[in-house]
Amino acid sequence: QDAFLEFLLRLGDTTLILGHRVSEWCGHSPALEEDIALANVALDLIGQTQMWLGLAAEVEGKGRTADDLAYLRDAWDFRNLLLVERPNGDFGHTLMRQFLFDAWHFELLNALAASTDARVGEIAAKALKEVAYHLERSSDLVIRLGDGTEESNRRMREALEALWAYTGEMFTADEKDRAVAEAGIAPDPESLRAAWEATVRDVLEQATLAVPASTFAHKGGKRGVHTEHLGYILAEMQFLQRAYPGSSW
Amino acid sequence: QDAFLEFLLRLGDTTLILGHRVSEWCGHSPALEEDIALANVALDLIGQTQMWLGLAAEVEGKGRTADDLAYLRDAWDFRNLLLVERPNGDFGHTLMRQFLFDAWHFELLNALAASTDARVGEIAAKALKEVAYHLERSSDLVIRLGDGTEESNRRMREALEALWAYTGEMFTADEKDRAVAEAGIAPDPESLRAAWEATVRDVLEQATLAVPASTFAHKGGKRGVHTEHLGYILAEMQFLQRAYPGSSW
Amino acid sequence: MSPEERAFQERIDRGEKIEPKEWMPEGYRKTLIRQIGQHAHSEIVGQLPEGNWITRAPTLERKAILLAKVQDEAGHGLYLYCAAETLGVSRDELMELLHRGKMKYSSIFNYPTLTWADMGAVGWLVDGAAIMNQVPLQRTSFGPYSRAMIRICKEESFHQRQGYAVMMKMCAGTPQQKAMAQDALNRLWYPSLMMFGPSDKDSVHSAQSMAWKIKMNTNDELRQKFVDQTVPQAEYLGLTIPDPELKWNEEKGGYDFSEPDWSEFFDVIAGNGPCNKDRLGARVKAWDDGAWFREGLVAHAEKAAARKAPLAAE
Amino acid sequence: MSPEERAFQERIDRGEKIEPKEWMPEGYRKTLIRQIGQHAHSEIVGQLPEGNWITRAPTLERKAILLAKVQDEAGHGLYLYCAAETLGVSRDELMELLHRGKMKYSSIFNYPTLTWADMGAVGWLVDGAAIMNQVPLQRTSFGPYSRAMIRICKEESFHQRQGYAVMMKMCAGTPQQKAMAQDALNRLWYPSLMMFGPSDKDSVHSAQSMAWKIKMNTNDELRQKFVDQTVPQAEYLGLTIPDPELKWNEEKGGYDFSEPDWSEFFDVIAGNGPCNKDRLGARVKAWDDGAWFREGLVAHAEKAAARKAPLAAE
Repeated sequence: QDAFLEFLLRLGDTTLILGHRVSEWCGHSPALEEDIALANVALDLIGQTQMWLGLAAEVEGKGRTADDLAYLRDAWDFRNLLLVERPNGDFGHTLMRQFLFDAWHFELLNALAASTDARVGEIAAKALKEVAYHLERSSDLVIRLGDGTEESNRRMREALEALWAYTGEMFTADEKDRAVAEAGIAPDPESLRAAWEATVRDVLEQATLAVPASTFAHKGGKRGVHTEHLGYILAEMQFLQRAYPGSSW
Repeated sequence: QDAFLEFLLRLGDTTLILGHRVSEWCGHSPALEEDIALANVALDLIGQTQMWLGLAAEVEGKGRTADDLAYLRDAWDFRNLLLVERPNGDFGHTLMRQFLFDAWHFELLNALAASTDARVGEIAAKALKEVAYHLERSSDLVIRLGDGTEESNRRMREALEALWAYTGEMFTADEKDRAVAEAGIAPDPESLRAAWEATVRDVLEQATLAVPASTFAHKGGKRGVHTEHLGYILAEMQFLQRAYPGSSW
Repeated sequence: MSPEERAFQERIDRGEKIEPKEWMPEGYRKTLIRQIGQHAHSEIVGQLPEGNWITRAPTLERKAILLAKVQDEAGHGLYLYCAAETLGVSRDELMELLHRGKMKYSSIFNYPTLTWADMGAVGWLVDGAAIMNQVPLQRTSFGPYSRAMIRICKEESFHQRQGYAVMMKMCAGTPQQKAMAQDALNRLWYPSLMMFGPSDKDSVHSAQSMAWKIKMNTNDELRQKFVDQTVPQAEYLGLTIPDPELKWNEEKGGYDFSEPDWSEFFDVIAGNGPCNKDRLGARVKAWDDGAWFREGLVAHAEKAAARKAPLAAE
Repeated sequence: MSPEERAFQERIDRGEKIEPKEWMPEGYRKTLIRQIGQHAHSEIVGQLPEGNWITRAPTLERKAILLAKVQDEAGHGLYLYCAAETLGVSRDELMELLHRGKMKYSSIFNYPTLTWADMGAVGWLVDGAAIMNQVPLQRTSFGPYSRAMIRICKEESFHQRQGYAVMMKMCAGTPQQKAMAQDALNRLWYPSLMMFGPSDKDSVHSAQSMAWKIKMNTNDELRQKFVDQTVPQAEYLGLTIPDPELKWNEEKGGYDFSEPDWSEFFDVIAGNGPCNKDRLGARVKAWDDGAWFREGLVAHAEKAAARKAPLAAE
């Protein structure tokens, strides 16, 4: 129960924060097609957040809503991966973060579609269609920019190097992960690594980018120990709910 | 009474928001001496804010404190000049904003030191000493950078051009300004213009920068119509007070 | 009028659509490029004032709706640039004209969005005024433009309803929320009236554009229609239009109302609106910062083409 | 040992201060440059974790106190760079070594400040540990360093009291505030213990540095002293030190406690702390972005000098 709630928060907070980051690009991206595509990705992620946090609120059973969870918890209560709270950086950095995430997100949802919990399976199946497209798109752009100009290659390489240490957290399990895995609700995080690595290797190779050798992994997001960036995200995101408590919007 | 409160909010909000902007540089400025000097300016401005908003709270007489005024009002209640909420930009932009402000602030405090309200006079006299130093420092740097390299000259010129339209608001009076002026509490804003212009002309000339010809002035801050930037400042500044209402820090 | 021009005008008068490859007067082409281009620019600059509240939307649902709306605006921009391209001007050329200040976008987007209520008021008033302008343009004489307008109008009226729904929520909410709604109306009322442009009496191009069916109604007609439609909506919300002169005129069957301050309008057009520099600056920055991205994609496409045709390349 | 070296060591043994222009062994100079430089770098990088909360300080008074503290840190950096400069290395050279990753700063600053309680815990624990290191250094053999330490220690102990005052306020506050305080202690306890460095058993340079009175106590001595001082302070706050092994040892007259995870320490030193890249990146960016500023000032100074001496310049 407790582990199930934790699992749902980890997922819902992750899609929420990544959706926030992606939405920061609205109207500021390098091409009109990208404005449209990014808004679409953000929209999908926010939609998934509504489902995951909605289920979390239901599982918690304290009468809270998805909005309460999104807007009325402070940073230390958030359970998102550190990767998704990293600043956007340049557009290549944003794309690389998206690709590294999508490749994992796709495998995760694929496994979740077979969850022993029917609600989880349903949400996952719905999200999987969206995320398959996200992955297709981010893979394609990583390849084209990696194998583009010298500058675009350099930017993608720098992004990869900067973000690599934030990918390990996706695959590290704690006792809560193991509990939901044992219950058949979710896969063991470690079990997703091989498929993720295969996707990443394949795409990076086409992008003429070397897979970084380092295996060091930043951790903490899943237990509420974040980077300094999350506090600023939440201050902005939660302002109206905090400043006008109890209002209906 | 009402006009007096408004006057105090305009002043206190202005020092608060400029103090906030200046403090954003802490640890990020181009030289250690500047880190120290900027922290010092921000500190002075926050100290002045405590006095102005403290007096405002007293004059309002509703049991609110300076902190309540700073942390629990939304953007449309804020009365600061638009100039001080402009983003920092590069360091030259920040310095130019400071100089244009200091030159006005100095004249204002000078006049306020002779206010018919003793409390205002006292605060002004105390702040004047600090601001005389701020003005000395910002004038000096504007001169040195204007008359420095081609690049430093260009940056200072661009900053001047970008900020110029935000200076007019310092000198435009509404009925509330006129009411406190008639009561001898504060000078008529327009009366400060000549001395300000003299300072600005003198410094810009030494800085080999041309005084912009445009007389267009952005307005609105003094009646609560701000730029889009203020909302973000407040979301960040007020987070703790909003998220943990009623706590004592 | 030359025989060609006469035949052209007769086609328009019969209500035929002009298609890109058909003959058209240079003036028709130029006027259309300017008008469609400005409209396209308005859509993409128009992402910014609403984009300003996406990260601060007060609920997940509102955030999703706002994201979808801003996405639609970018999509409208795309349709319109495509329509303009059929007239022989590329999107990049048009963007460059925008960035160099040689082409305009709707001056309404030079006003800031200062509270969440602006997300309601923009949908209600700004999209409302836009629709008022655009609905007749579905019948415009240039085929691609007309077809773009048909798609756009459908989505815009959806946006307007969403905006009005936000206003309803705010007006039925706490006193603070209602005050926020009133404040948004106060700030956006006159800028919305300005969206129809100055009185036709002062407009030189109008007659020709109307003959060409590029412009379908006079500015004053549309403005009147907008006021007549909007006043009862405001009443339903319990909000007060910020115009003491506003009153029903039985005789003309419409409201009398105050003209906006046209000196402000010309100030904003001249670059002195509250946000002109921030808006254009944001677009130019997006474009400049993204140059490497666009160049990277082009370079990749060239490499891929060369790999596909290795013999032809030698 | 050469006669010079012997005389030098005797002066130190007698408690004399070595001044910059006096003879000193190269090793002494190098060790001091490294130590003072690292300390200076720690002060300026140390602005960042606390600077992170200035714009979010919960009251005007707390904001002012925090600003003053961060300002003091920059000031300490200045004293220390000046002390290092007396040894023949410029501030710019030292900064460049920092920026290229050739010199370190205290690894504690690679941990993030995540809640307001960290502003208390940093003052209490981090400044507390720093003072523990620095107080004996007031008696160090190198004159300028000793004098800088005397000034710095005075201000640091003030900072520590302010940090503890924040913790008291939090612990006397709402349950959420107290939880925040406990969370800060949980995160910062072991990193603070690491500030004294690994056990002296593993340190090669220690013996020579102690003979030269550049290092006055062993790392383990200072760490023990810090624990013994801090545990009762935590008890007074009603907080729990996150160490189940912690207990009073009557025999040694101090606490037994768990060692920090030294593999984490070496990870952080190697660049893999939570914030290494952000911290160093922020400093490098500040420096690079400010190049035009520093160059502008130099250019102006040269012009001014040329104007003052027009004849000499010809």
